[in-house]
Amino acid sequence: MSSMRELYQEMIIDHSRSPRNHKKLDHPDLSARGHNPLCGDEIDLEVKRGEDGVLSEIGFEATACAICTASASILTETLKGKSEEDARAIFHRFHSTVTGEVEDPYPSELMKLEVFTGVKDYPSRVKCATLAWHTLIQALDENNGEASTE
Amino acid sequence: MSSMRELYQEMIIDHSRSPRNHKKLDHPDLSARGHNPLCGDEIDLEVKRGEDGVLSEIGFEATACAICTASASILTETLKGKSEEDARAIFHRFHSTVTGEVEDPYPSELMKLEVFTGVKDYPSRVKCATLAWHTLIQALDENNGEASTE
Amino acid sequence: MNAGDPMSLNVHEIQKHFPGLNQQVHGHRLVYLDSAATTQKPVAVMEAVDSVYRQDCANVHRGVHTLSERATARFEGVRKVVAGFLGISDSREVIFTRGVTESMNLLANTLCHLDSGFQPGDEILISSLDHHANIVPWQLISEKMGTVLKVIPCDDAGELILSDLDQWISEKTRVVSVGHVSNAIGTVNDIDTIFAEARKVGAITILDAAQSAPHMSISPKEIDCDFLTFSGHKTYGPTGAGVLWGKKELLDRMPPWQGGGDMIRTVSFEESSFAETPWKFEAGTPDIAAVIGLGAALEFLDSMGRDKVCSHETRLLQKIESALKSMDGVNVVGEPSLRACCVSFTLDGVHPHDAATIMDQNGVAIRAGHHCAMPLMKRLGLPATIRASVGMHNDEADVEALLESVEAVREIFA
Amino acid sequence: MNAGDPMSLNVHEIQKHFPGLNQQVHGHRLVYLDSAATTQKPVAVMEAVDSVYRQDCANVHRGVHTLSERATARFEGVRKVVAGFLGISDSREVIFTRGVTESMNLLANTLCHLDSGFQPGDEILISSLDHHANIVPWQLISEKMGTVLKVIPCDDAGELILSDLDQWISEKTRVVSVGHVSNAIGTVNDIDTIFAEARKVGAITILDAAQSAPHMSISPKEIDCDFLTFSGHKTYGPTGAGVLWGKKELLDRMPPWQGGGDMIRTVSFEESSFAETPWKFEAGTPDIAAVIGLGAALEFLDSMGRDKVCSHETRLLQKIESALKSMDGVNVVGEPSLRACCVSFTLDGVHPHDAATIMDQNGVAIRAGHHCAMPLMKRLGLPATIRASVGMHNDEADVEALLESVEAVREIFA
Ligand SMILES: Cc1ncc(COP(=O)(O)O)c(C=O)c1O
Ligand SMILES: Cc1ncc(COP(=O)(O)O)c(C=O)c1O
Repeated sequence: MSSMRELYQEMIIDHSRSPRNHKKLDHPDLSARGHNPLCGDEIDLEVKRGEDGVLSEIGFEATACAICTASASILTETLKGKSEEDARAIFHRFHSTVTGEVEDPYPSELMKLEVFTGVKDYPSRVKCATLAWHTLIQALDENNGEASTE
Repeated sequence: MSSMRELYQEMIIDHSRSPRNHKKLDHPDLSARGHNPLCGDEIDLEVKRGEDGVLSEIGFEATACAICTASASILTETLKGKSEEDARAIFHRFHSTVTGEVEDPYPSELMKLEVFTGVKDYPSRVKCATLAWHTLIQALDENNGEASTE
Repeated sequence: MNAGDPMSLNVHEIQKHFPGLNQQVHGHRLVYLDSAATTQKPVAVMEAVDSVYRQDCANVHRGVHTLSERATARFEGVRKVVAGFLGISDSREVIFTRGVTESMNLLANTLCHLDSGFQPGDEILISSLDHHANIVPWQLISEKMGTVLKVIPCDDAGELILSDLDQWISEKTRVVSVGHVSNAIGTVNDIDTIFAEARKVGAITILDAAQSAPHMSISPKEIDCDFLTFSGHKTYGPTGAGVLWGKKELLDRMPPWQGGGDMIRTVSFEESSFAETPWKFEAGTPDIAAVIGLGAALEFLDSMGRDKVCSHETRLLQKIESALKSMDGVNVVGEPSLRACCVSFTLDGVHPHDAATIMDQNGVAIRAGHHCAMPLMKRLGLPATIRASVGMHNDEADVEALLESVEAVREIFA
Repeated sequence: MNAGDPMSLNVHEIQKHFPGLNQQVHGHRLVYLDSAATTQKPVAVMEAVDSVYRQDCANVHRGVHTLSERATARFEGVRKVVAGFLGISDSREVIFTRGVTESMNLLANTLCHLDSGFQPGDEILISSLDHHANIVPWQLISEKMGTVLKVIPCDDAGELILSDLDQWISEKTRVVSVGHVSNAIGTVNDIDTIFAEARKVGAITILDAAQSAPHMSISPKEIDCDFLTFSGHKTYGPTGAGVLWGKKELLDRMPPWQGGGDMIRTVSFEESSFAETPWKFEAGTPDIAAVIGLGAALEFLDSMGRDKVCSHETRLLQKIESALKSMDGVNVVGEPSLRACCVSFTLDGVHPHDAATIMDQNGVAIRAGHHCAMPLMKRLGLPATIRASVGMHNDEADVEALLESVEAVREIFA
């Protein structure tokens, strides 16, 4: 079961039980809905932009598995205060790691993302780990700085 | 090739080249059309009834393979002058022989049918040998003594 | 297992027929509890498929040469095997499809043109326990024809509510199509009651036997329905071949669905005429090898004794159900009075997909999700369940492994 | 055969891949000249199919457990193999069907609802050389939608008459669907000319590549068509799996055809929403094993070098054609300037079915009949022909055996 403990580390269990920023935002600037047809995972993600367009606040609501929920929760913490450009770069870094393309350790400021590295051995679960991230990118793409149309 | 010579005996080749009663009848009492979707064999068969309902004349036209044509030709000779009841009995006898169900030799008056016995070893050709016969039975069944509706 | 009891299966012997079981998953013996998705295949089926390609590799129906005659004889011979399996006498009532999904699409798209056709306001009745395969085709056709889809509701136990059936079945009802056994929670539906009511109004009756064919004897004559369909791949056969059985008298009157080779009598650019039942409904080159494999599968299933298989599986399901019920934080979904196929459950505080990953890590293959029965899941207020479904090869050791893997999940999420 | 020539096939080696060839028929070596009906299968394909059932026997897409993940990875991996085979970059443009027949029915039934849909008087253009699979689906849909079926005629040489194409293609033309290679007489059609004209009026272009995929390189990009379809079982793959390729931009806008599991996103009794391309078009459990076998077949075909296969087969067809032409009482049907797949012929005074039986007795498997091209047969004034069709494994000895068996027929009917 050691590999299972690696996949379901304390931090994942903790974030899935007590997800951070699990809430609706007042007057979000961006929003998107993500759906994983395999699992039935569903996530609604909202973003507020601050000055200079940084992501000043991110909230989400999800009916989802532990990996998806924890990943959304840690996303909100990790990207808060980041610029759109930085957010996209971190998404790419995260995506390459959980799909096993990149094996380098994360820089220290992204160390929290390390807990999802084990996912790469579970192809059917990679989508769970990335759903929140894809949803964020969709929100950024669709709105491109404009207010959400949703 | 001996088995092929058995299947394609002189008599079959002869009847297929010069089919007997290959003609339309004047005012037929019964008629039916037979079709073998596998081969594309097509046959139009017509019957005139004499007194006491005997099959006084049988004619056919066919676009068909040698076995089908020869079988129709020999049918017209064999059943001419027979009662409907006899014709049905001979059909059953013929059918059981070419499908291999019955192995007894034919009675002498049906000896001509013997040339089709080899067909039983060629399942896809059994339908060719029996098409004319099925067509006759159909003509008898459909009309049941009435004039053809076709 | 009472190996000596003539009425009980010799499961140990049965397991030898299934090479797919003989493997390790993540260092554990594979425990396959996902037969409702697709069954493992016995060697006899693999050998039947292989022998088609090695010896009788030819197209069917149109060939005069030896290989084609052999392939045709084997292919058409399976219709007789299916007729025997279903206890019907006329094998021309057997149509080969890819499975239940294709059968239902065929039915929806041809029944809508039968006789006077579906009229706006006509009703089609399905059930709230049904698989998407018995929902979506009727939705799509209803959109086109203006028919109205009605649904027999179910109670909290996961049983269809049949006390006020006359509310759902009326003179407007043209088709009543229901599943025999729920693939999501294992309810065996009281189809006799439903079809008796349907017959009163002259509705066409269709049975989705996807989850009953592998588990019990099914006889369209006894059930007294018009159509019955099952998938070969859920009945120990290959993927690609399933069966649609229908009353010949109805099939003869139905228009064809797909057009192409083999289903025609004559074709001209002005007009085509169609072959007879069943070939009218089988356009193009069929899945010859899969159909022949299906014949081997049904013969295999019959040779095991379908009653024995049924009672063996029922015993296992009862064990699973009662063991799960005795565990804390485990919720068995539904409490049907008659159960086949599977037990569905949830674990407090654990999403089914997390459970599935951890159970797989223990070698236990179960399914987590909505089981293509989203409306039922919504009715039960669940996004997903964990489903353990059984086949003839499962035994007590598999039940033990299942329960241990559930414990392992609970430990991680403790 | 110049076994040393790098541009020529080592046919002797190739034959070893096909166990189906290694048998006697009526005491003679099997000479298989019926590849146009279905090809023999290489061992690699049989092993791929078998390994699915032995190791990765699970349903695809919906499973989290190991077997299901492996089956899904292999199944979805075949989309990439097909993409490589067709030289396209987006494997989501690859839809799995049972074969060309199912593909054409899918297209007819979905294109008729694309955008503003087919309107009465709209025209669909096919060709007089086409297989029933490219005729009947368009007839059936035309009956429903009021569209008009137009047909490009052919000349006595069996070539499509393209000099006055503008007579057949106009602003009314919604779909132009033609066969690449005639399965009945071997004509390679000048599809570039046809599709160029079709594009001018914005018609949707469809290529039936059933008889080109096994014999030559086909690239939808070079051909510049909207859809292309072929059958796996004619391309050295198993029965049950074929390919429909289409432009994603069109597929995305088309409605689904069959409804059921796997093709949906969400289902409720009020309304369902559909999955993305290509899954939207793949309802129910697909023929998993056959699709995986198809992947092995295309890799096998590619590994042989499709250009080499093409030139080898062309040489054989030329030999057959010229040898038959030099025989008294033998009539080669059609004289196409480009030939692939087969040579069709008739014998004076001998019905093709009698010839087929006698040739089979000599171990030679050919096909006699209308080859599912009844309108063409009628145009040529023939009820049936004898067709010898080639595959990569045929060699000079097969050509000799064919000619000898024709002699044997003539002796019997002398
Ligand atoms: C009850 C039921 N009906 C229909 C189906 C669909 O079967 P297939 O995917 O073989 O078409 C299934 C398969 O899950 C099922 O369980
Ligand atoms: C040119 C052509 N198109 C379509 C088909 C139909 O293919 P399938 O029977 O595999 O659907 C064939 C098969 O004979 C063919 O030769």
